Amino acid sequence: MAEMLYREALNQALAEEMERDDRVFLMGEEVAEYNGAYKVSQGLLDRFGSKRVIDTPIAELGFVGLGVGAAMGGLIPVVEVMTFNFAILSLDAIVNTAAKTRYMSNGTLSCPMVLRGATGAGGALAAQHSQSLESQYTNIPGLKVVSAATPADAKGLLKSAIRDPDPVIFFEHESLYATKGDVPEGEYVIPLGRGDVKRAGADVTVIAWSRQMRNLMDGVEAMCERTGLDIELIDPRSLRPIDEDLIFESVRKTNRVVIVEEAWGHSSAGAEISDRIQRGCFDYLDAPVTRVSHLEVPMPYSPPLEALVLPNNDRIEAALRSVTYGAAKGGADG
Amino acid sequence: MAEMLYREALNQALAEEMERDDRVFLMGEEVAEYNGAYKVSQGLLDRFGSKRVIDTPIAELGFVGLGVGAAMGGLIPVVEVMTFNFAILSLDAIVNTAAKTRYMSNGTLSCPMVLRGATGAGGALAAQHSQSLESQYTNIPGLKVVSAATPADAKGLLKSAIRDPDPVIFFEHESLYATKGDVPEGEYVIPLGRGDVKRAGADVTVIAWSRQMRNLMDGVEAMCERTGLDIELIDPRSLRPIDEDLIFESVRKTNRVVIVEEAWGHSSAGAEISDRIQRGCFDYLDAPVTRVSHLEVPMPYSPPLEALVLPNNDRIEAALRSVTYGAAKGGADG
Amino acid sequence: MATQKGKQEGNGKQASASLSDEQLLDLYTEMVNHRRFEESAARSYGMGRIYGFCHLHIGQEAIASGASLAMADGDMMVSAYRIHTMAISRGVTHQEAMDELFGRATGNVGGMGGSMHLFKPDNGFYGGWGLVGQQVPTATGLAFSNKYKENGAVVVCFMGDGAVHQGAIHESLNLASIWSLPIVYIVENNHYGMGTAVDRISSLPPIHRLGAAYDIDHGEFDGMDVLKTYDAISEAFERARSTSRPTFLEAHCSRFRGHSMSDPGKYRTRDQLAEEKSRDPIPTLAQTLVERGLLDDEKISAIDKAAKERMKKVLKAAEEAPWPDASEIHTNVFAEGGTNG
Amino acid sequence: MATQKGKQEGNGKQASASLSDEQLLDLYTEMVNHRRFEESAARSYGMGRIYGFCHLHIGQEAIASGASLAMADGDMMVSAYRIHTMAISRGVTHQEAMDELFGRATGNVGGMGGSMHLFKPDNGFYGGWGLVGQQVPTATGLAFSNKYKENGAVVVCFMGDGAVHQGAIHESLNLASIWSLPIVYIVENNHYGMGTAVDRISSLPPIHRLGAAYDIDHGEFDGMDVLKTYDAISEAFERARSTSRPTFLEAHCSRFRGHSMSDPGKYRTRDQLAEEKSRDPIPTLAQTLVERGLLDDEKISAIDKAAKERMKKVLKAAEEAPWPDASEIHTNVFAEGGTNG
Ligand SMILES: Cc1ncc(C[n+]2csc(CCOP(=O)(O)OP(=O)(O)O)c2C)c(N)n1
Ligand SMILES: Cc1ncc(C[n+]2csc(CCOP(=O)(O)OP(=O)(O)O)c2C)c(N)n1
Ligand SMILES: [Mg+2]
Ligand SMILES: [Mg+2]
Repeated sequence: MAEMLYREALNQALAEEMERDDRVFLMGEEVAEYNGAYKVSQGLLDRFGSKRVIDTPIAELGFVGLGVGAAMGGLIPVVEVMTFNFAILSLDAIVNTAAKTRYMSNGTLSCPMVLRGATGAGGALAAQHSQSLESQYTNIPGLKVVSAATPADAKGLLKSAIRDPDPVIFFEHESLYATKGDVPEGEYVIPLGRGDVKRAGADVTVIAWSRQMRNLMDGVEAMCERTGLDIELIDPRSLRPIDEDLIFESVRKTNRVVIVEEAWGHSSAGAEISDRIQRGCFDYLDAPVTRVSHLEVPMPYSPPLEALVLPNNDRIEAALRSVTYGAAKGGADG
Repeated sequence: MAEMLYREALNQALAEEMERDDRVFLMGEEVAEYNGAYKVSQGLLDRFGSKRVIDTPIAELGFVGLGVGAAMGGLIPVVEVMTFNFAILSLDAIVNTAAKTRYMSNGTLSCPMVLRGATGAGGALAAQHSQSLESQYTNIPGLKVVSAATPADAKGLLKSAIRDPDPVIFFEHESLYATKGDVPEGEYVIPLGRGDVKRAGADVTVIAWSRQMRNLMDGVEAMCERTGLDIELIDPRSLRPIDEDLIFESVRKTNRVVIVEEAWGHSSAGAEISDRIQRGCFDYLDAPVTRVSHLEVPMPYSPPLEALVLPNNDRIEAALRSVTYGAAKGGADG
Repeated sequence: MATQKGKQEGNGKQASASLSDEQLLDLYTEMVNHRRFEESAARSYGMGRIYGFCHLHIGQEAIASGASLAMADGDMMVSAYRIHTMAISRGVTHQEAMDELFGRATGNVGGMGGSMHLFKPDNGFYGGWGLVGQQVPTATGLAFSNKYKENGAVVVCFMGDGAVHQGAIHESLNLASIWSLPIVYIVENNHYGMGTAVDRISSLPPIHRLGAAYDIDHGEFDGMDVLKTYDAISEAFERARSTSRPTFLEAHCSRFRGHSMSDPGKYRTRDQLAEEKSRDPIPTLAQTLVERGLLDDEKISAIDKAAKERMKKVLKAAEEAPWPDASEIHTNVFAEGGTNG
Repeated sequence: MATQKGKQEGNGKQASASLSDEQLLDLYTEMVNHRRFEESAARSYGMGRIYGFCHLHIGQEAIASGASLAMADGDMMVSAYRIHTMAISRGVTHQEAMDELFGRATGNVGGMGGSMHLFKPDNGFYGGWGLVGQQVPTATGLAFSNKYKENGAVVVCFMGDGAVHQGAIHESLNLASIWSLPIVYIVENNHYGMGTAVDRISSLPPIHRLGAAYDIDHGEFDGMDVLKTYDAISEAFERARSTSRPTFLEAHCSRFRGHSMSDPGKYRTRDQLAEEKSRDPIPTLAQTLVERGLLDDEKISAIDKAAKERMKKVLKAAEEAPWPDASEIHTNVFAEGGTNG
């Protein structure tokens, strides 16, 4: 174990996998000479050279599509999009090409690639740079979708993603790069599709991922204190496939669920999880599945407004009070 | 009332709105000289001339983006994408630009446009041409999303969409263009966000839209017969905003719901509706909300496989049996 | 070719000059087979045996055959959806292709792809893609992988005159140029994208000049003449192999049928179509081979007859071929199987 | 301009020759104000009063001022995210701009947009867009609307040297050319997209030549000289107005600061930066005006002092300005209000 930043854990995963397999290369805007817009690729150009760490033009459809083709050609591209707000330009290559390659070719072609980059709100970046667009990918069969909340998860999941024989969409969070945590050294691989109990608790299940999970982890003891509830924190880590078993097990124990999601909630991964729980745990639910998401507006720039638009403790605790029918302490609606 | 095809109803709506307002124009691939790939724009070039009915190059990001700018400039573009499989190339213009224009500009700009075209499976069109990608739009605040099942709805909703002051995404179905129905003449406008009871029933609510609703309407009496259930058919018609009131009212009456969706179910509009019902009607549900969707695979070409991948009567009736705990007749699992 | 990064004017060598008699006859036979295959597909489509979209290459067969002949082992071909002939030139059998169009388990890709999505990577055929322009970044990535692996392979990537205006092409040409990728882009300029004449939607003509903007060698050739096609493409392959530079070529050609089976083709007059058909690549090659004494009327009809008979058998077998098993629905979504929802 | 559809070589007329003394002095004053505004923003960012991304136009002020001066009533300007000076040239007050950067209710767009998203359509400023290249189809559509309405208005659309490789540009140039749209595209070639030197990722240089591929008049100018900037843009506006043809121009320029406030700028040497700064557009214009007897050292420092004082007041007022009310969150998602979930 070593304590390191989330971005360093990602860097370590990249370096180890590039060391391990010559077919792995990294491509994206500013990944090489600039060492990455968020410094995830720090030092990789020096270490692996310009053949394997490649700066691209600003042309997301072109270079992501090129990555898709390179994967079909037998390489293992890790394609960095500076943020997923920009990856929307490349969706044709991912949704219409990568996700369907193995199927349409009846297994004669494959597309082992990772598309990775920053998601979410980085702090006063306004409407176009603060989006969590995960559901553009979770809706699509043929893709795996991963989202890491901690440095350890970042490392273990990215290594799995790179080794996966199919396209994996890997969401990092713009506001997590500088967060810290213990990370196992060397070979540390977390299977895709496996969730994690980030805190065991008896009263209510809170499901979250990425930055929202991190915020919860950091504040959960105080939140338990304030609400008088013993909260169980479940991080699915993969949004597709979802670790239903882990989620259902928790809900069958606590009988109450709040899903906290940084994305807009409409037709989102959170909606999917809610739908599955109400069906999978119908007889166990003492209250409806309740959700806290990005308010249904584009992100305003002004910081005090942003704080209200994102999920926050006030809204999460109101949801906790609602699923416990007021058994939780505190709050005007409690 | 006149009986006409779905494509004719759309054509009538376009013609009437172009007649009514000079700012309305139609743009897209093959819409002018070819009269539309699906003949929706039949005769419009002759009638309104090449200034207002415009063939574009195959450049979805360019011409949809041009439409967005034209809307900001005071026009009312109706932009046809031949199918929404191709509109994925233009999502930056819609999600990152059109949906955020009014908000980011604090109301000084607006984007009154309609993006319309074919969705869904047209019959053995394989993985890249059979998708229902509605959730790419329903996830986004700032957009309204509409889907018409019948010629009358097609007319009434398209007229509203064109008159709406904000961007509206209008889904037609590739397999509905040649379907028939009665359509009110002249001024017939269906407010966006208002659903419709396509058949009143007492036992179970089936929610569907677009071609899946049409299939249900055509087969519902037989299905009631086969299952012994009095089915209520609810068509939300708008997927964003969703007519929660109408849906909740029906569910509170029947206490059982099946959602039938042609799209993949993962993180879809159907998941959203399910999530809302389990919360909005928690105490009324006698069975979990059950869903029938596109199997979670890309669409195979071969017709017998396609028939299994799409929602079909077998799968819908199994769902009906499941929500009625076997009270419905028929079926091995009944 | 005289100057790098200029117009490809022909390099003096004509690759076709060294084709053997046997190769020339094979080429002719292949093109006749292509034609008969496409005609059989058209009839079967009319009879409801082929489904969905079906785009024929009738009139453009020389491009498939000429390009394929220019390829060496390991080279790769990528195209859009008008691909039956290309797949067949790359070794997909007529039977596998027809079975695929019929949606059968014995088809090239087990009935999963259909007319637009044929694949045979073992023989260098990489599809088979339905969104206009989408194959171009993909093909550019294949070229990248070859350069990375230093395997000397060259990619040939086709696109239509309608596809050229997609942003993906601009992005790809720039990438191929800055990274010197061994790829030959070929625009099949058949003058129409569906019903739209290229000059109504393009500011580019001549299309191949777009290459100049990206410092890419470019040129044009008569895609109705298989030998000229072979010469032009061979020259570009040679450039890719020796200098790793891309080439952007424009093939002038005609499709004799509608865009797809549902296109009545009203945008062309009868006369115009007749004029186009007068440059049919098959009689054009026949004429040359007759002049060289390799063909005569008798041989021509024998080849044709054999092709027709072959297709008859192919159709019969296709009709009798089994449908895919329902279990196939859930295979090949992921490597490990399962749909992994 | 001599030939249509060729290189814009200057049309002989120099629009700047007919600028009045007052206009010239105003231009100078505006540019000085731009510089002081940007410097104030930089300091405030350092003090944590401005949030998120903040891209300064320091070094490139001549382009904002020269372009704005070329515009007539009804004309429109569209750019990306490096836009403070452009918005201000188009009539957003320093106070409104700074308040917006501070995220205040009194800001140009009520604190909803911030540094990257300023708008003032009443004065022809149409933003303010954050995705590289995205503004180009939008601007092309604005030009379309003007042509449709036959209002004679011209659009000027800026993009960076990094943006040129986006597919959206290719698609837009083709559309503008085939439909003859009255628009002037200007590439602000400051040689870098973030930390990437343009020649590392572009096969195009000279960038403006891309226009030729689309049959669009094209040309280049010294964007560090506001009079040359005004001349070149005026000529292109004139073409748009008289012939409705687009123009594609390249402005050679430099940004003296990092890409955004978080960029340490290690990709440039000190010497290189010093060389770039020697062509600072503000002293360059001062020199000309001194030679014409319109400015002297005293006036120069008076203008500068006034600018500094103005910015001091602006900053003070911005700090005291109110935050937006929470209720604003739910306005302007839709016209009718409400978030319409
Ligand atoms: C992105 C996208 N837009 C639109 C279509 C519909 N479409 C299919 S083929 C075609 C015309 C293409 O013309 P061209 O590139 O000239 O190729 P050709 O058919 O002539 O071989 C169109 C518009 C599509 N498949 N993909
Ligand atoms: C589509 C997209 N990709 C990437 C980015 C991140 N990004 C913001 S500015 C920039 C550099 C743009 O350079 P250039 O176009 O030269 O403009 P300049 O900053 O020099 O004015 C990049 C890569 C973005 N905002 N949008
Ligand atoms: Mg064509
Ligand atoms: Mg730049």
